[in-house]
Amino acid sequence: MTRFNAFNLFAKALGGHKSWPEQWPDARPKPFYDAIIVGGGGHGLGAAYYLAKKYGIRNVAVIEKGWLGGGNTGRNTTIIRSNYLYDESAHLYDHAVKLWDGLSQELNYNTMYSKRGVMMLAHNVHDVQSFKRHIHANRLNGVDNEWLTPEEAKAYCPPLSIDPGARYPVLGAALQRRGGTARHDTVAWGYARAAAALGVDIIQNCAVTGIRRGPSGAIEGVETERGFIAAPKVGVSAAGNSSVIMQMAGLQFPLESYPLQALVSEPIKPVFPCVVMSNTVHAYMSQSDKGELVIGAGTDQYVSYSQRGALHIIEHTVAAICEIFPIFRRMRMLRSWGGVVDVTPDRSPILGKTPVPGLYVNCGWGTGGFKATPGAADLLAYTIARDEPHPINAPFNLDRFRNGRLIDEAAAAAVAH
Amino acid sequence: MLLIHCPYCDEKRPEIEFAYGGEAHIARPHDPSTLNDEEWEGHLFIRSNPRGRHHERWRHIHGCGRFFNAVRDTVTDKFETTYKAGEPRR
Amino acid sequence: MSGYRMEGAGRPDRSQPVRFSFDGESYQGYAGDTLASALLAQGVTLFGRSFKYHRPRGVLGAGVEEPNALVSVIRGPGRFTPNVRATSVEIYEGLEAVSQNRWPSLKTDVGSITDRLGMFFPAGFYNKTFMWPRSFWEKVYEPAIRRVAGLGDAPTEIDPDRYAATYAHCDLLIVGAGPAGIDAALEATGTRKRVILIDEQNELGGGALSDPALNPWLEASVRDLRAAPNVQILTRCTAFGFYHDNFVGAVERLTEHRADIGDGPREKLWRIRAGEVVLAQGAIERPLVFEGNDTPGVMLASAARAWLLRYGVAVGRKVVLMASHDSGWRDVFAMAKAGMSVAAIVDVRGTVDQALLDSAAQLGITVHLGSSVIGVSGRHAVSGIEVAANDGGNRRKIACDALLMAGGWTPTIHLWSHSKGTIAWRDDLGAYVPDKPNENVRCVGACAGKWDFGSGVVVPALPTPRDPTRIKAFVDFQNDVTAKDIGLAVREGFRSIEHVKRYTTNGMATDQGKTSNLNGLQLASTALGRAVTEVGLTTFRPPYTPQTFGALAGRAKDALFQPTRKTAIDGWAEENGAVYEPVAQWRRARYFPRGSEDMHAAVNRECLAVREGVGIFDASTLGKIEVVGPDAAEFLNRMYTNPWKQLQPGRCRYGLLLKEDGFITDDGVAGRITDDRFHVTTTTGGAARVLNMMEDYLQTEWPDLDVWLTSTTEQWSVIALQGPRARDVIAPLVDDIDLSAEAFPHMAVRLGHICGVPTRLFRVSFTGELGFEINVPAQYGRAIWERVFEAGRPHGITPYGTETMHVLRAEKGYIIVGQDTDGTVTPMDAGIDWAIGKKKPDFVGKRSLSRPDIVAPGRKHLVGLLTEDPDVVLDEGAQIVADPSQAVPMTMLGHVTSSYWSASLGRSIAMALVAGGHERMGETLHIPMPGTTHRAVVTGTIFFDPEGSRLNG
Amino acid sequence: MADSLHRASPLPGGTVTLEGATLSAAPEMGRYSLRARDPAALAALIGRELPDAIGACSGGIARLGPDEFYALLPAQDALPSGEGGPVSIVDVSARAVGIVVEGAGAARAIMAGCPLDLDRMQPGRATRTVFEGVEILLVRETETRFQIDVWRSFASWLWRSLAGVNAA
Repeated sequence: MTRFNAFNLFAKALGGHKSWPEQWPDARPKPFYDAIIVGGGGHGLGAAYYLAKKYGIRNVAVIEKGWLGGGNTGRNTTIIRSNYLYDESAHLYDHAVKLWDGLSQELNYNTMYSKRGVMMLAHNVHDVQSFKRHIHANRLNGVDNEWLTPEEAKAYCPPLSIDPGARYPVLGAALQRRGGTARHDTVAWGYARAAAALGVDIIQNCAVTGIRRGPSGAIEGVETERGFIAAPKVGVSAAGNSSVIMQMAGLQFPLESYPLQALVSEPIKPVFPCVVMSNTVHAYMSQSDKGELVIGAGTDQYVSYSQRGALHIIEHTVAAICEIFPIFRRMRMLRSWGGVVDVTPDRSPILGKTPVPGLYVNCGWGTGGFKATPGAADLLAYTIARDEPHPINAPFNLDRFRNGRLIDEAAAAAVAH
Repeated sequence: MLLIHCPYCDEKRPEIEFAYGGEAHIARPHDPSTLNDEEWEGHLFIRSNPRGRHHERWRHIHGCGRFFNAVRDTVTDKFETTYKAGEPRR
Repeated sequence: MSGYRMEGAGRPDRSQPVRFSFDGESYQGYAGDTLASALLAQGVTLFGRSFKYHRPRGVLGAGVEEPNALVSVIRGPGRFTPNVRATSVEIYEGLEAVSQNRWPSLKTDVGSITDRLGMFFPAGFYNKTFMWPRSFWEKVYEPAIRRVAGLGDAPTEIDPDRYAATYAHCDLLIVGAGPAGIDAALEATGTRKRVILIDEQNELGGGALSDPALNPWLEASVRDLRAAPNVQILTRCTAFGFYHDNFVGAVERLTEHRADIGDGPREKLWRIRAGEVVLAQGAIERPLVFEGNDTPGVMLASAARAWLLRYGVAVGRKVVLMASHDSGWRDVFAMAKAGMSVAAIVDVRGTVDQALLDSAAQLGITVHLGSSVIGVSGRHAVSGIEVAANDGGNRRKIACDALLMAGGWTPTIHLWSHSKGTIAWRDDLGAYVPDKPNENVRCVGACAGKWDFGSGVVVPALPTPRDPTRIKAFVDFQNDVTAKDIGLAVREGFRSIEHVKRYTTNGMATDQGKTSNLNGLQLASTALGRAVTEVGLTTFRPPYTPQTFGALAGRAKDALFQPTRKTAIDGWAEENGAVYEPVAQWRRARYFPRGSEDMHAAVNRECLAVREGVGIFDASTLGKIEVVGPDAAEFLNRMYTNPWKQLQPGRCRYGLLLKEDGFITDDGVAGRITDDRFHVTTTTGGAARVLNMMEDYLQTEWPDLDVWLTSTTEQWSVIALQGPRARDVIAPLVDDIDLSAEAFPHMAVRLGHICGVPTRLFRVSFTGELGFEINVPAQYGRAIWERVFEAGRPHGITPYGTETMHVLRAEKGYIIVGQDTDGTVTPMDAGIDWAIGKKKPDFVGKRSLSRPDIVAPGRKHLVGLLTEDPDVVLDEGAQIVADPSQAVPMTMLGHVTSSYWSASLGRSIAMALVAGGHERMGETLHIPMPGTTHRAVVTGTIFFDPEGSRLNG
Repeated sequence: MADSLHRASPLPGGTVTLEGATLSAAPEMGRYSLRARDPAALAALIGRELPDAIGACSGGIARLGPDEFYALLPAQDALPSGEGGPVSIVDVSARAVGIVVEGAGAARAIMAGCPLDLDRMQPGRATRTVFEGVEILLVRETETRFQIDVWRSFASWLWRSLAGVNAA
């Protein structure tokens, strides 16, 4: 692997950049692997990387039906934060945030993790109570999260309107300074390059068509468009398509897949220094390195894989953005797109073993998967390697839907009374 | 915005008059207490979430107010048919 | 010829001169000019700077495809608009435009240093560096990258403009009013079809506007269409997105082109549902890829034609054509005939149609076949070109001041792709064309690949004797993506066109790749040695061209953003100085400060007033559902945890509602009015949710029940009168209800009249005091409130708000769903399992209450907390631990759900969810706060009047 | 005594003039939500004809759904409570207020925020629908006259929203 650094960039420039090697070879499937990861997004590629890097399993293939990072990895608004309420969630997401820090150096690929701070707006007394509860819990969990007055929030994000006469006035905000954004594509590419350098096979344009189980019921491998590939361990990290893959193994899952849209504005000079989220008004926004305002919209109401959202969702989102940041009314939407998010009944992920021996799953991240990428990848790798969950992901098992030990962050945010 | 045929109004109406009701034909057991935990989990949480033909409930909440069932392709989002609540699965 | 303006040519009205300014310099154009045509007419060639290398750029196109000539328009406070295309800006008297992305000036831009060092900034360079030393990323590198990012400046003031929106319906929607679109519309005239014809330009005609020969046809057609009663014409209107079931979004620009914008809306959002859609969006000419192709003065041949024949502007005094397609020849022939001097035609093809050669000869134009432009001289304007035979030989220089490119055509299939129609590759066109529709839509004219532009060949990049990895031949002009960047992407293993696009940012600029997608695709496919169809095409997504946030938001602005629901009594509260809080969609009076009182002081006073005298509270926002029918009791029995069948008419009961997962979702009091009629109340926020949940069970699970639900939330104004003097206050106002404790006990409801108005009078209490809730028809709400208030004056009646209501109920340990419960709390957890009908075989959520984790020990229970220091009011949401000295991360037992200063008790009180709380009575727990730790004792949740004697007073 | 009390409306008095239409508050009316599995029983009970088709409106009564009717009557007309019968009759006179949109441009004004194709809505039809986010009950009384019933707390928002529609 040719190191990425200023010196090599300079040297290769003099050579007309002719001698840059492939960042990862386009592998041809081998008949057998020790482990197969289904799904070439950040989560799957990362899992393959950590399997090879940390857990000594190098005979690994990542199988992607399209192109790397073509799913939600490349379609999300790249918000990173870990100020979740419950211990289980806080530990899970903070594990990820710790890995984000230094990921560029570890992968030798600049993922542009930008600790711009994530600010969540409180618009009513109930929001205030809820955010304060988060802040107290985070503090005792060692997760940074602090309360800002409206004036402090405005100082942190000048475009913010704190007009007390607004339909949804800003009563304050919760700020996680370590939160921020990263460049989504580079996460997939960086993991792919680093994993490939450790011997991982990366196989694109190869859809999994079936999962083969032996007489004992245990995993034997996967059927693909390019034939059967044997492996005693298969990890599925297929986001919106998880239900479909799981059904290939005969498993019915507590998942539903919804369309989620996002949009960007035309690029403008830097004006928006952080990430702002408002759950009450349903809008979140940041500004990319390129200068585009990156805006997350809501999900459509119905199950769909069409990656095609509705206009009225965009109307609501943009109206909300303009209420909170009225100086942007003359900005223009440049691009909008849709992804497919897989949602569990308690809106927390499923990450661990399945009833099928040798089959492991990482799904149900809903709209929040990107932030967890390195953490989820590492924990999936750990679970595959040890055939048991890491204490951090143990609570995110399938059993909780049977025994009732749900991890319901959304419910904890509760409803207005 | 989808255009949805309401089998009661017998008209195609805009999606924003409707509320999606999740997967259809998941009847509440007559006596839930007779179900074991796994069966109850199945009723509460397990969904087919298919790529393709999906039986789902909609309610014409800002119209006639009725729940009804629909068959829709989740890849194209096109409705195959809609039919009244209580009618057999299509 | 004055400047570059051709007398007699073009549509701008020479009798209407228009003054405008660009970068502070004043110019004159004519009504009908665009900013670009007016500046070109003055010999201006330099319009802007590119995104990455800050290279000087001129005008490439003549419409929405323009990637280079982006400017900012300033028209007074809050009306600053960045990134608009000079080719689409109609000039008006006083127009003020400035160039972008340059410092200090457009001509001398310091940023262009990145151009000199361009070799060190290839595609994706930022992935490869800025990583050492690590700390530099945040402090040095990223801030620097961000500083240079972006095109136009950010707006700084609030936009004063208004925006409009509407829905529209038609049988036939035609997008694009060029010849093909106009023909489609003419066909529909005289039919019963409702037709909407949309065009993004200021007048109908599209390409025909650049072809004077078609003027008579165009004028006649437009006359017919305007006369047709069934045709609605929208100009300056862009159909930007094609959504499900022929739903098309469009934005009409109403004032942008006017000197006086008046007070009407700036833009209007059209949400159009069409029976059939006809797309007639035409095609966009493709640039050619060669060194220097971005020099100001190098532009599309079709654009030069439009500037001359539509706007009467010659783009040069001596122009050369570089062609790979016949259309360019025809364009320069038309220009030559109009009096422009064409120095030469260079065509990469070895042979072309003899007719073209003959025409060129007649017009005295030198022709170089099998040759290509290999270099362009001039930095801010073309001063000449170098041409060579495709084998590199026969190099020669040609002097000229404009170079026109004719690289073939790309059908505009954006909306077709939005609609998920399939596309097919046409080798002869070197482009994708519409194939199978997914909606009721068809393409006509050039966007369907049908045109009479002649033929051509597809060349990813022109041949050059120079080392292609050493030259800058641009593909995406705005984002500065060069042919070698595409090569680098492929070399580094990016094989999917989506990868190439994301790695190089080709096609991701504000022009959305209208001129760059196909060239990028061709280059990638060549580099990969794979067919274009194997490399794919990046999917088009809405919008077709960038659209204003304000227009997308429509009328939803300020007060119209979302309704603020107000009760019938809200006005009285406002007049009496209430401080409000938003609750769900409502605004509710939170407290009524007197003089300089803060909330704390006001709430203490209000609380004591209720405990010692009487208080009045607007409870109208509580959800209300009238449950009527023979099976009403049976239905409530199945929905709520409580038993209902034995409840007598005239009596009330607290109702607890679970979700099927066993967790508390709502509560309220229900009164039985008659055997078959219940008056059910819900929380304010839960009103709609509970009604929908009930309808769901009723319609889909128990359709056999004869019972119906009607929301009466807004039928009734609800006046809560609470306190020992409550009865005394209403006694004189009510003459047909016996108010005595015996006749009208706690948790009862009576029908009668108050001040002559029919009322449902509830004897209920959310305060622990003697209390009534007076329900009257909403139109009487305020009048009755005022009468009661007057009657209460002698008793010192005090209006109170939600905050006092919260304190009073907390003193009594009454929960608020959503505050003391959070969607993870069961009735047992909340200590209100007394509300569960033990003998009931089933109710919603019952089964879930026996799931393993729900019956396991150690669940969080709702308990009371009394701080050791009675003056300490705990922070709501504060976390509770057993051992405050443990290290972080700590093991937390739970959190404070409600916490107040109780004026009645003279100390603080709190409720909390604590693991195993019911088994911890009397235990001392700790609440670690920044800098200090509070100690508190676990108690029951009823702090005031535990016997409840006051209730029954 | 009730007559001496001020009866408040959330709507401002007077009319607003739009392009080709005017906006005014409808008078106070009697409103009833009528439900029954068997419409005949209901009709008999209230002694009035009920429209057959969903969406039809006659004699001041609109059929909103298979088992749901909505009566818009002169304020003084009262309906029986239907106690004991297999029906539900609920007085919701105060729940909503009416806004009258009248004139050649009425349909267009309403379509600014209502997604229905009102060109295709015949006079004498009524339906629940939405105006932007807000639920309304829309009655087309004549070609050029509509009454919009909207819940009281949304009325002032809807009024302002309609009054602003053709600022274009």
